[in-house]
Amino acid sequence: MRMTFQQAVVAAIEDEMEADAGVFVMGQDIGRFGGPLRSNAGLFERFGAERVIDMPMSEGTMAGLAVGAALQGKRPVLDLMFGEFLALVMQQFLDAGAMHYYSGGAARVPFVLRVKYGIGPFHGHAYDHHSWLMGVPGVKIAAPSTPQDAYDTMRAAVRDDNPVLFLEHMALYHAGRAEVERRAPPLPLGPAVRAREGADVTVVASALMTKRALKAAETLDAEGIEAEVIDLRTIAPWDEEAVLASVHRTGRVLLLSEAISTGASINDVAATIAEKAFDALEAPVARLAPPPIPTPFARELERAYLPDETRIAAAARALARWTA
Amino acid sequence: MRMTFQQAVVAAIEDEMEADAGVFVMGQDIGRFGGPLRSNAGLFERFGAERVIDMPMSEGTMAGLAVGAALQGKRPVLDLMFGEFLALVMQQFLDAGAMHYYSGGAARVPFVLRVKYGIGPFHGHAYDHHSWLMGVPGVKIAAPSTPQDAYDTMRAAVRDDNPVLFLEHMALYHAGRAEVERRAPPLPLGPAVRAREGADVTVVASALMTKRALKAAETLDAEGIEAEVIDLRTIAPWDEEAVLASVHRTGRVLLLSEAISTGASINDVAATIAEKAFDALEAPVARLAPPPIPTPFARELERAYLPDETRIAAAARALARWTA
Amino acid sequence: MRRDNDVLEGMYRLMSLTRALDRVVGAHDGHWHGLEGEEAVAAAVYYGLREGDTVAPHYRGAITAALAKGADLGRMMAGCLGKTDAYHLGRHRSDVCGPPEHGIIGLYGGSLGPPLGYACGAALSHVMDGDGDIALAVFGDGTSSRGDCHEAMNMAAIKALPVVFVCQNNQIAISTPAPDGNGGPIFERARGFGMPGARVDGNDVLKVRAAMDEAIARAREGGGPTLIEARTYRVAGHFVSDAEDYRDAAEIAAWRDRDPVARYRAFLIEEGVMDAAAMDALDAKLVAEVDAAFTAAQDGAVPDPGDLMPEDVFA
Amino acid sequence: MRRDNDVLEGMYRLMSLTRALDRVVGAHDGHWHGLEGEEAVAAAVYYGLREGDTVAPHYRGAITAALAKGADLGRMMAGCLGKTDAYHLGRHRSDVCGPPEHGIIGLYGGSLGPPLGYACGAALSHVMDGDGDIALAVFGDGTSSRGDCHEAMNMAAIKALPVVFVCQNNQIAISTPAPDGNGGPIFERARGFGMPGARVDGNDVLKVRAAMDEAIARAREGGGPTLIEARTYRVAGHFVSDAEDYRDAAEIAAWRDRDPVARYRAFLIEEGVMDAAAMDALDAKLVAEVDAAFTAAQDGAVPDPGDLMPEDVFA
Ligand SMILES: Cc1ncc(C[n+]2csc(CCOP(=O)(O)OP(=O)(O)O)c2C)c(N)n1
Ligand SMILES: Cc1ncc(C[n+]2csc(CCOP(=O)(O)OP(=O)(O)O)c2C)c(N)n1
Ligand SMILES: [Mg+2]
Ligand SMILES: [Mg+2]
Repeated sequence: MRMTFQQAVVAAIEDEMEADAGVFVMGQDIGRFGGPLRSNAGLFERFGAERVIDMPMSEGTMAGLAVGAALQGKRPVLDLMFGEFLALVMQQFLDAGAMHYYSGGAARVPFVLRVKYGIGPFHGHAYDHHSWLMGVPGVKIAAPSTPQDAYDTMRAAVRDDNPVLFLEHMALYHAGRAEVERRAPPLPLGPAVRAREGADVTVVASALMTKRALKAAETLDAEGIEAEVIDLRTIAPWDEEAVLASVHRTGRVLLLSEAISTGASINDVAATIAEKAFDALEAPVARLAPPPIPTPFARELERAYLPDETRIAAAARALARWTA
Repeated sequence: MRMTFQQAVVAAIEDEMEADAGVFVMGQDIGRFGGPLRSNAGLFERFGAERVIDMPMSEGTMAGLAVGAALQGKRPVLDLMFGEFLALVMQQFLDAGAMHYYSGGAARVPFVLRVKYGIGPFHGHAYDHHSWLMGVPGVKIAAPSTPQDAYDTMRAAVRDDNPVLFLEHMALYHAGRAEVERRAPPLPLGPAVRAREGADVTVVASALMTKRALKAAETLDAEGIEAEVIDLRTIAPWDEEAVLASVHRTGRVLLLSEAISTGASINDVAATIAEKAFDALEAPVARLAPPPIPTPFARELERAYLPDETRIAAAARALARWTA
Repeated sequence: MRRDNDVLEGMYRLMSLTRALDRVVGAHDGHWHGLEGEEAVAAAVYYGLREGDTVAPHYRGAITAALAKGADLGRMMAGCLGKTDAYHLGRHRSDVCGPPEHGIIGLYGGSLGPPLGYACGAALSHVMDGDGDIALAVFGDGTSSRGDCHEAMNMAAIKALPVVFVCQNNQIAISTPAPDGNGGPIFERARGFGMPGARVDGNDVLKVRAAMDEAIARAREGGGPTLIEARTYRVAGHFVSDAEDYRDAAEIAAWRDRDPVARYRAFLIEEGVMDAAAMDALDAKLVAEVDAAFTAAQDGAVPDPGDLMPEDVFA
Repeated sequence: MRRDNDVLEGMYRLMSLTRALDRVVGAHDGHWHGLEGEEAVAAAVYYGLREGDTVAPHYRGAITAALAKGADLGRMMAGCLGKTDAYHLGRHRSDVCGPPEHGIIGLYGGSLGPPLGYACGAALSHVMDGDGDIALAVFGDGTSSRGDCHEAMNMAAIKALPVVFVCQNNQIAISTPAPDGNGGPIFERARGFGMPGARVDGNDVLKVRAAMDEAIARAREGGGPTLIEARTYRVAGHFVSDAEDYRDAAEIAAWRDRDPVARYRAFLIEEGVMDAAAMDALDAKLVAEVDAAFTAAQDGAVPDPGDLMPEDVFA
């Protein structure tokens, strides 16, 4: 069936709710309203108010409620609306991430936190703070880039026994349909995919950056530069093996980020490469990220802010041509 | 005058309060009680309840109150007690960091947030989340390592027109006295110092890690390995020039972190080195950090968790000897 | 309330201006959060503040607050469109964030709630300066479920800060009816924090004003904070492009009939303060002004990519 | 309350056990947060819960809660010392965090407040399962200033969750007197959230128990949450090594004279439920038990550095 990213996410949740009575969804305006950007469209009509629970504007307690229910064996999926509200639930995530380990394995917190984020047609709430959770042990971060991937990853996230931050990029959300197979998750959270093969330079990306990297790779292809695109899919824990293998193949690596570089999640990838694939490196480890400013409002500034195909291609090109 | 780290911090605040009537301090139990670990000892007696303001347990609003007062031209110094409570004030920090830029320069937020953190004699509240703020534009992070540095840095922080996170390591807090000169800040926030010179390997550190790195460097010295220790002092924005210059001198670099490595602030340093000093590197960029678990409780586990002199020396030694 | 024609006319002007903004900006921006039906609250709350007073307005009505505090209409319109003439230089949006140079503390992030704490800080600063100025913290019924809201009220009560808290209760938060967001009456919370609290008819500008006058006077005299719950109704959708399939049309129609502007017009005519013609003329003038400002803003310069200027991030 | 000697004796046992913990653990750990003077609250609140009930206890008294819910004394003592026998394997501390396998939701971070939300989630799960179990959320007067506290009460009220909120108001938070942390009476907040709220004498175990019985029954029957403020006094310091130069010695002495244990003993003797000798014997037995458990824990195995086991972080 052909679906948008948004429809694929909802379909995955629907299928998990169907499969497991312990799965329920919660959030502000997710009932009759269907969720911001239709993020829960149809679920209320299908499952009713008992499993599609509208919430007051109390983010910390919403997250806390999800954690408490998860501890009792439920599988809550919380739509936090926007990624910037992560700032309001950090303590709950810290606690949730620690519970399994601290309790000697007695506690499990199967809890999915959905957030919409990213610069896109919605023109607001673009902030991307997922990188903060890289410092929180016990938490997973998923960032799918296609409708099928969104479907598969959401099903894997709901089945995961750990707290999972699930990133839904607003520029991918309603950006066209693609074929989606409604299947049991083919992969758990973790593995990256080689979205494109290429021998000259590795580009590590996720979500919208994967899409843009693939477009940039086409441009480069025409110039005779073969870019390999690694789509992380899971940002924490990220697939070290796949990334290092690719760097060993190409010797050159460009990391893309939508968050400013100083605190970006890709910095762990960069540092790990500089540490573990040093021998294989033929060029500096390159990063492309927005400048260190708060997300700007004017469309012109937004465009200048985010890595786009042109700048990605330019950075990859420079890297491919780099000589000491 | 000889002072502990804790006394030096208080002395710096006292001197700034003396110099500027707009400086005031606030926090839980900082009045008659003197602050946890004596973090504000003597200030209440000296300046009274109007400038040493006890607060209820409302971290977000405490931080918000500081931001609001700073916007009006005051210079609040908020003792948040412990670094882990950063999780409760992230939104206020995001907002504060954005205000100057977003307002086109009209707003200034001269606000110092003090936090105690780190594994030490206090045996609790050790969590170190400062790395989250690396992703928040407009915020500075200071992490002094000696009493004199604590004094100088606090005075610079109070005079800074930006929100500053000021880290006070509990293992340094009451760990002996050193001579402290009560002087106007010799440096603004920003510059790193070369705490020890050495030609073979660079060790980048801050706070307790600087102290341990210096001890490890003595051990290595006896073995004929010269380690150069760069004490960052300011973690954001960190001193790129000083770090890259040192890496150019030694060709080898070890980065120390008390936060787990996946989301650590040093990752930006690592990535920048791999990007901008690639030519100079003679060995992989090495990191030493705790394993990715929540801070453990048992003393034995705490010791195993944190990089110590022995492990720092071992990592630096391996790096100095590394050949392709 | 002591009858003061300047105040009465000033409030009408602010109501009419608010309606003009809705009409002009709302026609161009699907994300505009309209104030239809709630104009009496905005007019009564933001009218007549001192220059030194600080306002952390509710996002819905934030432009009215800025204009009431003296912000420039043209630059506010430029800020809705991300133009360089804006106070924010196009970096941020003026519909939810007014200029600090006019004592407005806006939303610098997208999270509702924290500005209540900023208002407390401004109030503390006013106390320290002994300037008799106050802070206003305005928020919606939805926002009142945030912990920030409680912490700030409790804080203000403990420290006897000169803050007037106003809940602009339009009975809904996006699609969530107020009773699904608040377990009890919002104004009743004041008692738990030890401050005066009152509910007023938010569609009666005079009632809201009377409550404000009392609360502001108390705050200026060192009597501490007050909570005013102004009960009104969001006649428009959450934003312009809201499909609004979650609400009963009859309910909306009933409230549209209780239009606060029409009600206030009738009062002003009856009392002989202004006549219909004068008000119509004022309405038309304000629409023309807003329209002209908006059109000029549309023609204004846009930031260029070189304007990201990270060097401006630190003061 | 209907007189039930099992309950009366059970509560005495829990009070005595709590005092024994204070004596034994407090003698060894300068960071121990004692419960002297507040034993009646802990005993009345945590006694007699069902196995399926979930408890998010106040950190001060958390071991009493765990033991009341069936946790093993030896393993709890091992948890105070970071030994491998502990439920937490030495990774975390049992004085503030009981075992989830006994329905205890502890402090997994150092921040007070969030557990109130976890209790709401447990309560929602109980509703979904239709098991009639409830959740208990206990917190201090200081903690009641946190936004979490308000959000959780409001949430529970809106959703009619079976949560009993208990404020263990010992009139101080570290050095901050309750009136400096709370603008109004804490139990009054219930009204603003639309739930029943009551203040009881926290030094009278029977009064606290009566309030609990009513609240628990209401919760089990689907009647939603209740807020109980149990007013007591922290006779001890914030923790054992607290210098306590911020409090009036006379005030402490006055409250020490209102010792809830002595008061309850007098009641039990008068009513002929237990005699002094029986209670003394029980006291001695419990001290001996705790002492033995603590000594055994001291001799227990310590984790070795190889036990950091990052592979255990993910389930
Ligand atoms: C902390 C937070 N949660 C959620 C949102 C998303 N949001 C934007 S407006 C809104 C409704 C606000 O309701 P209310 O406070 O009643 O204001 P109204 O829109 O009715 O004027 C919500 C939930 C937000 N901006 N901030
Ligand atoms: C969010 C948060 N802020 C501050 C602290 C530090 N702290 C630990 S105990 C305590 C006092 C708590 O007071 P109360 O809730 O009344 O409990 P009591 O100690 O009186 O039992 C404080 C402030 C904390 N643990 N969490
Ligand atoms: Mg509303
Ligand atoms: Mg207390």
